[in-house]
Amino acid sequence: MSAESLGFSPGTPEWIVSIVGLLGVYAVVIFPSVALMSWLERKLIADFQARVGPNRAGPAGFFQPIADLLKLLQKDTRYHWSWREGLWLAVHTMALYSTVAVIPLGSSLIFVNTDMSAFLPFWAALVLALGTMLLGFSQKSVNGWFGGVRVGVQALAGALPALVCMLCAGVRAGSFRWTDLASSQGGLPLGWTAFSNPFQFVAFVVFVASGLVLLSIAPTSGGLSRIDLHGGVSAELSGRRLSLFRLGRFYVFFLWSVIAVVIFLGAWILPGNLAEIISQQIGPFSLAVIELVCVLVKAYALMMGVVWLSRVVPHGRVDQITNFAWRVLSPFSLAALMGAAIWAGWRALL
Amino acid sequence: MDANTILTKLNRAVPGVIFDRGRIAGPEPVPFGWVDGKSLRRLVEALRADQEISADHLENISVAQVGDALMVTYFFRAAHGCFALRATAVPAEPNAWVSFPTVRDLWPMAAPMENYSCELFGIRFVGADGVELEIEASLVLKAKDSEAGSRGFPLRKNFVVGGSSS
Amino acid sequence: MSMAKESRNSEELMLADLSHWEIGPYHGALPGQMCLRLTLDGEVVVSGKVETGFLHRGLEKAIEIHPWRAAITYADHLDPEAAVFGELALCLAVEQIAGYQIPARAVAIRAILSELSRVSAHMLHMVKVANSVGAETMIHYVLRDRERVLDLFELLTGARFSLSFLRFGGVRNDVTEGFIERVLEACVLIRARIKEYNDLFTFNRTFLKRTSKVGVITPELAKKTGLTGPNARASGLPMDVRRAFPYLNYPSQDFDVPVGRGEGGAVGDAHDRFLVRLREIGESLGILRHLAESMPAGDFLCPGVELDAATPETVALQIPPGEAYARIESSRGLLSCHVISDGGERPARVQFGVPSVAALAALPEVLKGIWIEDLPVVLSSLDISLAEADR
Amino acid sequence: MSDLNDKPGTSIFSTTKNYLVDILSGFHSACGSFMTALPYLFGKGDLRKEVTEQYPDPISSKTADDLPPRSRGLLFNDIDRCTGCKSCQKICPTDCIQIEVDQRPDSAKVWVSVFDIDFSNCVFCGLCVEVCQPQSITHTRNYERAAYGPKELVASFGRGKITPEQKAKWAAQRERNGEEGIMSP
Repeated sequence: MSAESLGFSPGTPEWIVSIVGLLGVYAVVIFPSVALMSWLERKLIADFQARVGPNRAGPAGFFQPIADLLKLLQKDTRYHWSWREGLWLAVHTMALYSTVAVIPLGSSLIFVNTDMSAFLPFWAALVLALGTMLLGFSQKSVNGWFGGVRVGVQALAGALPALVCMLCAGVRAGSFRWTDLASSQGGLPLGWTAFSNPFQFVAFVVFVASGLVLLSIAPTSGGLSRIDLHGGVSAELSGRRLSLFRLGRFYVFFLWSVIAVVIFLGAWILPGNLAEIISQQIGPFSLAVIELVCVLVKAYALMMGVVWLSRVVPHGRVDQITNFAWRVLSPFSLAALMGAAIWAGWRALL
Repeated sequence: MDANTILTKLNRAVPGVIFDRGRIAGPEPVPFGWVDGKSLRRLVEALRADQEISADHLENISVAQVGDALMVTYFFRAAHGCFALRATAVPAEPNAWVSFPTVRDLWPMAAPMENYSCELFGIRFVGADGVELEIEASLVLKAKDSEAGSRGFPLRKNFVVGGSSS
Repeated sequence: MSMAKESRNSEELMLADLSHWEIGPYHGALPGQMCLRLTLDGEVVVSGKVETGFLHRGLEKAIEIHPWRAAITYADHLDPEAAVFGELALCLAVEQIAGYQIPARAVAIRAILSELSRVSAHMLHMVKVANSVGAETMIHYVLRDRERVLDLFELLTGARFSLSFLRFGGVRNDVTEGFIERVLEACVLIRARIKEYNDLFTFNRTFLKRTSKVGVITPELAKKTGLTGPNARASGLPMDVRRAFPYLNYPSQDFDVPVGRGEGGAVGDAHDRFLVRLREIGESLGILRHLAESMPAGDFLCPGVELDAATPETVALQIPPGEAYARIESSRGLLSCHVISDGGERPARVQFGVPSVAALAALPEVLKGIWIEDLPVVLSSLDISLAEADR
Repeated sequence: MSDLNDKPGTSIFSTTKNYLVDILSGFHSACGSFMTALPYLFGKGDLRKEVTEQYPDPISSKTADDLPPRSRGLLFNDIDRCTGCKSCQKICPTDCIQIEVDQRPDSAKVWVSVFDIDFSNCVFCGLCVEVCQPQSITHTRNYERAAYGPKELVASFGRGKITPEQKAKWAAQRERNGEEGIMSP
């Protein structure tokens, strides 16, 4: 993320550039995609269920997410704030938003491009699960207790397959740096990691499924959206805490699908040498924008598929979900890893 | 074996208990036998023990106040037909409790029905060993006890319905 | 540390680790206003106790205070989800006392209404089960199709839920023109939609895994607690009041009584209760088509009972003294009505024998050993109506 | 899945076979549910069009005359036809009709001074409409009666209370008419 491309004079200290960059990512990418995605999801699901969906706030209800946010912000929180709860919400927030530095949104739109940057979201997800669990415990209510336990249990079950599938992609690309992972994929779908060989495809499917289990997202929501617990941990939250919690839940879903797109679905690679042509003729800034749009479109498509699955299919019980993770996802991810390694090795011999 | 033979069989089992018979009209008429309240318990045990009748369905316990006597009707569904047993008891004064032998140990399905009539008619059900069954008062009884129980039991005729219905 | 634990006996040890959870009376997982006192071992229910009485409206006392005709309106408030069954039981009993002869057309209209409300009540049961398992799309599809049945109610009686359309001696009004064709249309539509529900929900493996072997009611327990209706048939007791004690024109209808076969893993589990009701909808649609096609002519109210010709004096109906007991098959089970009349303007006593009471009595037994995530599934599969249980 | 290893004596092959069959049937049924919802996305056929509507929608929402002929809306009493016979008050299950009647000065008809229907208690059972001989009380097609308090839910159709002096004046006038034997309309 060079300083010039952001229009700063070269002498400015590094931290100012990164702050502006981070805030820019928030303002341009995360908040708009939160609004767009929650509106798109409600409209799509309404269409599936022969309903009209939100249509009051703005044309076709486009400003409904903003209306929800404003409504939530004006509500007061349930009871006084104890330091214990504050601590767990801080852990929760830290785990979430530390990953913005590493989120891969384009060849030049990455702040920290280290070798191990692919693993930071993975550890952040584990810390998030811990934070949510302890937030639930500190709520002194049955909903919070069981919601927290279920989130914790599911995180354990989803961790192994998610990590192993990330290794599969790394084996093919030869490194875990976002740019290498992306550049090892071709522009057309056939060149993507997911469709390059059957093992990688299995790794892709298992990666998405175990991510859902690890992060307690929609179809495997592990007690965060169940009628017996009235929403688990989020049952006791209201007002700005609930909006923070929901923003966190959505951001995690968005982060995991962006990572899945970057690793498996040919991140921002444009077919042929389109990238060079654009950067010469129109300029590097518009190339970054096009690459960003390419990543976001793929991520939105993946998220809509998951939302479609979660609203149509009945949800499994928590022990059935963890059973599924241990007995199906883990073995398949290990088999995919062996296959990918042999495939990559065989390829290297030729 | 239709219902009347069942009643005669019972009468032989516990002599002199069923002192009168009758029939309740309906799409499926239900013959019933009047039973003396004291020996109801023995008759019911004999009925439950008798395999041939096998009256294993106690369908309904219906309590009604006729005059100032409380009339309890037990509707049974046996293998071959339905019949009923009926007993009465007169409360000492309008708001007093009345006691009846319980049948919940023979037919577990009777428990909720007995609780319902206990709260609304003021009937104490006496266990096989003569001890009055203590039922956890559900909301209706609690509401009644809390506001000066002197108003009596809701479904008795002397209970005046106050409140804002009019 | 473990040595100290051994010294206490296992009973005390067991109780020490259990947690208590009191749910109710207002909770998303509960079918209505009731309290559940659960003792849990982690997420598994060890024992449960039920407390009801929150919805006691004093229905039977209100009937005793008002004139005879007002009893109809109170009878259909007995069970708001399937209103016509309460009215039907009361009318059958009172007509026995008063000796009215019901014309064939009125009997056919009553049979159509009771089969329509059986279909609508079973569809509502599907919605509750889909909600407890988290299949959101299924809820919207079933509710959209249930609207067709409610439109038929409104077309015939003027109201969607509490119809108060039956009268002692027949029905309030004749069939509106176009009603019979709409009934046939609705039968065809709902039968096609059931195929869609099956693809979407019934044959889905996650639904099968969520409901198989969950909340099993053995035939002995069903007999012990006096269960009747679809819950008992799912446990293998093939008793249907329309067959055992025929009323209206059911003897001339041919329909079979679906019984639980344990396709979901065990006979009498939540999956069986769902399938039995699904098949009963199919049967009711068959009966409806037969009834609609063979609608007899004639008047809809037995002569001499019309209210329109009543003068202010004869408004209050006089039912001769007597007693009657009628049983019908409501959507939840055997609904019986015991009416005693002392010849006056007001009923002496009207008592309803209600099927939901038995389902509540079976609950403590059924709740043992289930996960608390399965609590909504078990409670919704039993289709308990608290309004009916507390009267 | 959880009961895979409960059955002792099953060979490794049958276990893995069950395991794979289990996964495949799970995947198959998930796709089945998927595909059932897909046509709704493209709005094929009338089955798939939206059923809910924004109320009150100028074009599509149901207006009063879309309601079926017999639908029982809010009650209306035409006081001119009402003879004050109180049979509706007698029959009402929830006792929500209050009627007070006075004697008219000149004609045989009565002066219905108070005729209140309390819609907070009314269950719209339609018995009063059925029992009304002069058919003065009828169901309208209107169903919008949201109110801020129970007081506003009482609809009064009476002609208005008359003061005691007026009552005395009317009584005197009746005697005069009575003596002259004139029966004015």
